[in-house]
Amino acid sequence: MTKMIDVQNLHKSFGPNEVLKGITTSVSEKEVVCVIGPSGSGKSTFLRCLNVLEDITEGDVYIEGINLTDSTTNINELRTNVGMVFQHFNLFPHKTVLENIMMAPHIIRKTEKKEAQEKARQLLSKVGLSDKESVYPSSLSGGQKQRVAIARALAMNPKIMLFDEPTSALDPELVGDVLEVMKDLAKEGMTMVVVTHEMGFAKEVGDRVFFMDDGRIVEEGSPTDLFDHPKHERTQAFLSKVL
Amino acid sequence: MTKMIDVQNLHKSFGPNEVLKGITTSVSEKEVVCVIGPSGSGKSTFLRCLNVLEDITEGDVYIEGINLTDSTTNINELRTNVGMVFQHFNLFPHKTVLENIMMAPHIIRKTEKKEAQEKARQLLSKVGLSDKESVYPSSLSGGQKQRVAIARALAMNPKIMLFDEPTSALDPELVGDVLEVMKDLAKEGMTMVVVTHEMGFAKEVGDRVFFMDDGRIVEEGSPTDLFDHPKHERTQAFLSKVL
Amino acid sequence: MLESIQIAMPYLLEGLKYTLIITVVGISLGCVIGTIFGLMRTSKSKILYGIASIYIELVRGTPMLAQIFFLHFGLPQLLGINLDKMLTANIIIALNSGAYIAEIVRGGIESVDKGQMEAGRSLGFNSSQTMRYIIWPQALKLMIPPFGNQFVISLKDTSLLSAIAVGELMYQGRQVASSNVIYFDVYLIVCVMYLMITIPISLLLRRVERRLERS
Amino acid sequence: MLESIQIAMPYLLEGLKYTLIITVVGISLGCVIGTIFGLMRTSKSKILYGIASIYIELVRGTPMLAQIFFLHFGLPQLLGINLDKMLTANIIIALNSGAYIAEIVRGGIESVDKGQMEAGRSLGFNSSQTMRYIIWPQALKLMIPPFGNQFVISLKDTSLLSAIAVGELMYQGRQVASSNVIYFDVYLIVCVMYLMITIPISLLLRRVERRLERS
Amino acid sequence: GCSSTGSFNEGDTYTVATDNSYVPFEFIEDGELVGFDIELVELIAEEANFEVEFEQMEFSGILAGMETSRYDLGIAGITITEDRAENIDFSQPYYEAGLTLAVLEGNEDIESIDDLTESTSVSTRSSSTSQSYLEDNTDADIEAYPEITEAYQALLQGHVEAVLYDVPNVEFYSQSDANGEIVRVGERLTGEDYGIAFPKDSELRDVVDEALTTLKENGRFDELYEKWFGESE
Ligand SMILES: Nc1ncnc2c1ncn2[C@@H]1O[C@H](COP(=O)(O)OP(=O)(O)OP(=O)(O)O)[C@@H](O)[C@H]1O
Ligand SMILES: Nc1ncnc2c1ncn2[C@@H]1O[C@H](COP(=O)(O)OP(=O)(O)OP(=O)(O)O)[C@@H](O)[C@H]1O
Ligand SMILES: NC(=O)CC[C@H](N)C(=O)O
Ligand SMILES: [Mg+2]
Ligand SMILES: [Mg+2]
Repeated sequence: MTKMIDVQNLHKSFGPNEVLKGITTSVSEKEVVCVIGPSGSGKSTFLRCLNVLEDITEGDVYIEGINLTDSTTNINELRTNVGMVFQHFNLFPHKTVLENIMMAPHIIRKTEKKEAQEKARQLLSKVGLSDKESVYPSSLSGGQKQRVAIARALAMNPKIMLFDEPTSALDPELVGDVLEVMKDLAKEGMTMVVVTHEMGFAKEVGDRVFFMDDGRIVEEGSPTDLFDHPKHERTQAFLSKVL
Repeated sequence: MTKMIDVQNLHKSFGPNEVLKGITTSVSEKEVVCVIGPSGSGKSTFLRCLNVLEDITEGDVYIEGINLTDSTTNINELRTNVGMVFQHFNLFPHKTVLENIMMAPHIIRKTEKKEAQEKARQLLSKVGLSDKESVYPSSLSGGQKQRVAIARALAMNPKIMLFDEPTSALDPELVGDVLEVMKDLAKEGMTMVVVTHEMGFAKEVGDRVFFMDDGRIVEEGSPTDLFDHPKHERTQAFLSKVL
Repeated sequence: MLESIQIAMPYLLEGLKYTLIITVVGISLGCVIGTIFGLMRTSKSKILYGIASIYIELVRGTPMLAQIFFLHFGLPQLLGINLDKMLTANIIIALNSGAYIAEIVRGGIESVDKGQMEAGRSLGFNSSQTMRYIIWPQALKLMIPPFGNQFVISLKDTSLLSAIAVGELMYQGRQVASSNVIYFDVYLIVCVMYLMITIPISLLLRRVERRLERS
Repeated sequence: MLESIQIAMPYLLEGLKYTLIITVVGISLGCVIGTIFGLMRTSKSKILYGIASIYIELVRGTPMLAQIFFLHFGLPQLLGINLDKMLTANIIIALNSGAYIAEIVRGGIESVDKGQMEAGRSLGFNSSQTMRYIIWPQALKLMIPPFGNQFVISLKDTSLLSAIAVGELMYQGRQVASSNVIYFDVYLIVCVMYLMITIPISLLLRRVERRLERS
Repeated sequence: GCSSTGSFNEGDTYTVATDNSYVPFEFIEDGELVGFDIELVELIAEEANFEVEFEQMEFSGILAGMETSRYDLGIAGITITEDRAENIDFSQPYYEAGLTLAVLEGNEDIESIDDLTESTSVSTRSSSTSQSYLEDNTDADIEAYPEITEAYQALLQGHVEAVLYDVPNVEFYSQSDANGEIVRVGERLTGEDYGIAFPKDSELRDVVDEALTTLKENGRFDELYEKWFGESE
């Protein structure tokens, strides 16, 4: 198995506040990793470092062997290989659904408009929203927004997808559709890192689960191991509250 | 059993948009009713009508036999008998935790400052936050805020407590503490109406569950009946997505 | 330049005194007016809302200089009454700052989270108690930065009163500059004197704003 | 009153023409200045931020009337160059509206949700592409109401140019009023003429604002 | 074009800074700028073979315009004074005026300049010789307005108790616009010689001065004077 993501002794501080305190781990091709842990433990920060949305304070992160902290690395280029989906969707409100999806390929990759549109339509049908292509994001439900956001990230053909609590801003009955799309992606062999509170999803789809606390990966393992036989007492305490 | 709440053919419209389409039901003393249903079905609006936070368009609501829609009813007086807890806590940010709790008794009931303080301290210890009495809400976690909000509502010795998704803005590991406080309240015999997505809580604590859809109570019954043998197809569809 | 300062300073300081007096008196009255009309603008009563809106639109829709001439020359011509110059000065600043403060008050009240009103009402506070104990203290805090801004604006606005010979800083500056033929120096000094009041206020405001944002 | 209208109208209409020209030209330049300095105010570079801040503070901290006299009488005394009156007029409005528009631009950009920048960057847009295609179009929309407001303010501000005899509406009003001794009527008409432009704008703005709020 | 260097070329156009609310020297009638000064400058320009273009402004702006070489010449009943002569050049005198006090018809408290005390408020025009006179010779509370008509208005509306200004202007104004509501009191104070103003070291001054001498000699000046003021003394 190739290492898609390789993290070596990653530290991240906001001013005097050290939020990631040395993370070393890796994610293989086609692997689905779920990250769980209490609020403020650094899950989002960890994910954002993988995409250089946060500057890395110390340590190295390699994506497909390329070192992010290397000053010669073209970060914009690299980001096109890593799709990201946010808790609050962050769709572009001034663009239609179709435009949201085709914008990046068209402007960054200079893909022809027609071609970008066609690709965008394929992705929309994949997330089950073909009928919404010309509406604006404001008229979509939360679950629909998130599925468009996933389609938008996929439009650049990323090799890795990062998800930061993609369903936690959704009404419960809308969660299912989004998880469904994510499961399909996983089945197709996408390498995924998913911060989530959906233990069901983690059990069903996750190859590995990281439990983070206080800026460290305290424990990692297969979902069954970690959920049913947590070794670390902090993991146990957390799971007892959440499950 | 006395009827604490009696709702007769309640209609509520926002302009041309009818949100509650005729609700008739009642809640007995010491009963705990959980309200579930899809987003936009009118759960919050229903709850808010019980406290006249929304003007009632048509129909009657009786609290302890007093008709809310009667123009001679003193709504402010009545509201002191009905506590309300909101999704987003709505603590008063310019007051300390203790002041938040003692404010209503002191100003509305003209309770002596000392007495109000003492009562507030008791309530704080009941929700497990005695050590936080002199901090401001901004330095509390979500779960702590919500427990203060519950204590604040209890300070007026209400006979009924209304909860509108009290845990849905909380991080998963903070939900437990709040539910714990609510369970205690239920055990003490408080009459409660709780809009919630926490099916576990509804099963454990609820005497009855209402399933609302499109401005109506489509189905009601004991938690076991409603969750395990939903009769109505809309209930079935909803539960299949959520459970 | 030193010589200019020597010549001009006594006059300019005298002017500055009037500038400050008119600003402070005017804006104090403006606060009273602004609070009343601002509350009217948040009122459900169409009449109160309408009256407040007309006042605000009229004042904000016309140049202050036109208002000054209208009040100083126009009204006396029609009514035969005439106002003391300092009174005119204070009325002008009060009416203008009042209209802007009214919008600040409305903005402040409307910026307080709706949930606060609901929380108050649901505890049994009546609407004026909710306003007094819950909404107003929070709104007041939000109003500090725009209010400070309004103070700076009103301070600068007093300069227009030089057109009707109110002896504030700008008037004194114009007189000294032209009677001693030292335009560059005097107008520079005048600007610096205004800046010496306005800059500290705006720096202070920036700090207050940042503190408010954090909380 | 009818007679006054007959006497005054030709002058006032001539004045109005200048008022509108100066406002439009001044504020157009102000948009350019404001966009540049507003972007500088959101810049991470301390130098750019500093320069923009100094400009904004100086302009906003001094009364426009003082700036007008400084530019019209002060600078020529020192430098020996004389600016054309209309040029001075346009510079004054441009500099002042520019400083306020800079703050509008900064405010607009900062009001766009941070998540938009992150979403753009995470898709692979570089920072200027993100600004151009994602942040700016959204900021522009948020800037419409304060910009309309600034238009009204600049329009009113042109009245101060009457002090250096720029033939705009206020100047014409002062001349007609005093040469025909009809102060009440003329200043009333002048105010009404300003209102006829400012009120429709502010009504329009209210509608735009409400539309923006809903979306 | 206007030559900022102060040099003179025949046929060129020169900008004349002037006032427009100072009867009968320069004021607006039926939308036109008219008055003794205006016609005088036109006569001079014709005589000396140059063109003129008028710019109207506050009186203090005219002085400042001369001091800063903003305009080529200024005419607005400008009194020649030693102070002004330090920064401005003047032509030979062309009119002899003087200052007078004016009050509202029926005011019996103020009959001469000596009746002005600390508690009397007097209006006049900014930067005028009247303002300096009041500052130097009285304790009165002075309100200096940019326009002299505004100073009169302040008197008419009771903001002030008296106005001090140039005799011809007070007389014309009280008869015309003020309908006799304003009356002169006391004697003429100080002599005031009006001259045409130029920036320091302007070549135009000698040209204008020469033309003025010619006009005075050939009678055209007197003709104009009589048209506006009746028999010359
Ligand atoms: N931009 C920032 N500046 C300063 N501190 C920050 C910033 N972003 C995050 N932090 C801090 O870093 C810590 C970790 O935050 P992070 O958002 O990574 O946690 P998380 O595990 O994602 O929590 P949650 O479950 O609430 O999303 C927190 O203490 C937070 O306050
Ligand atoms: N103040 C209001 N003005 C207009 N429409 C409103 C207002 N409040 C609620 N509505 C509408 O009433 C309907 C019911 O809203 P309500 O908030 O009661 O639903 P809900 O069941 O609580 O949903 P959720 O689970 O999302 O909280 C929705 O369509 C909503 O848009
Ligand atoms: N135009 C005028 O007002 C003339 C004023 C007066 N003669 C002076 O020179 O000061
Ligand atoms: Mg997070
Ligand atoms: Mg709700």
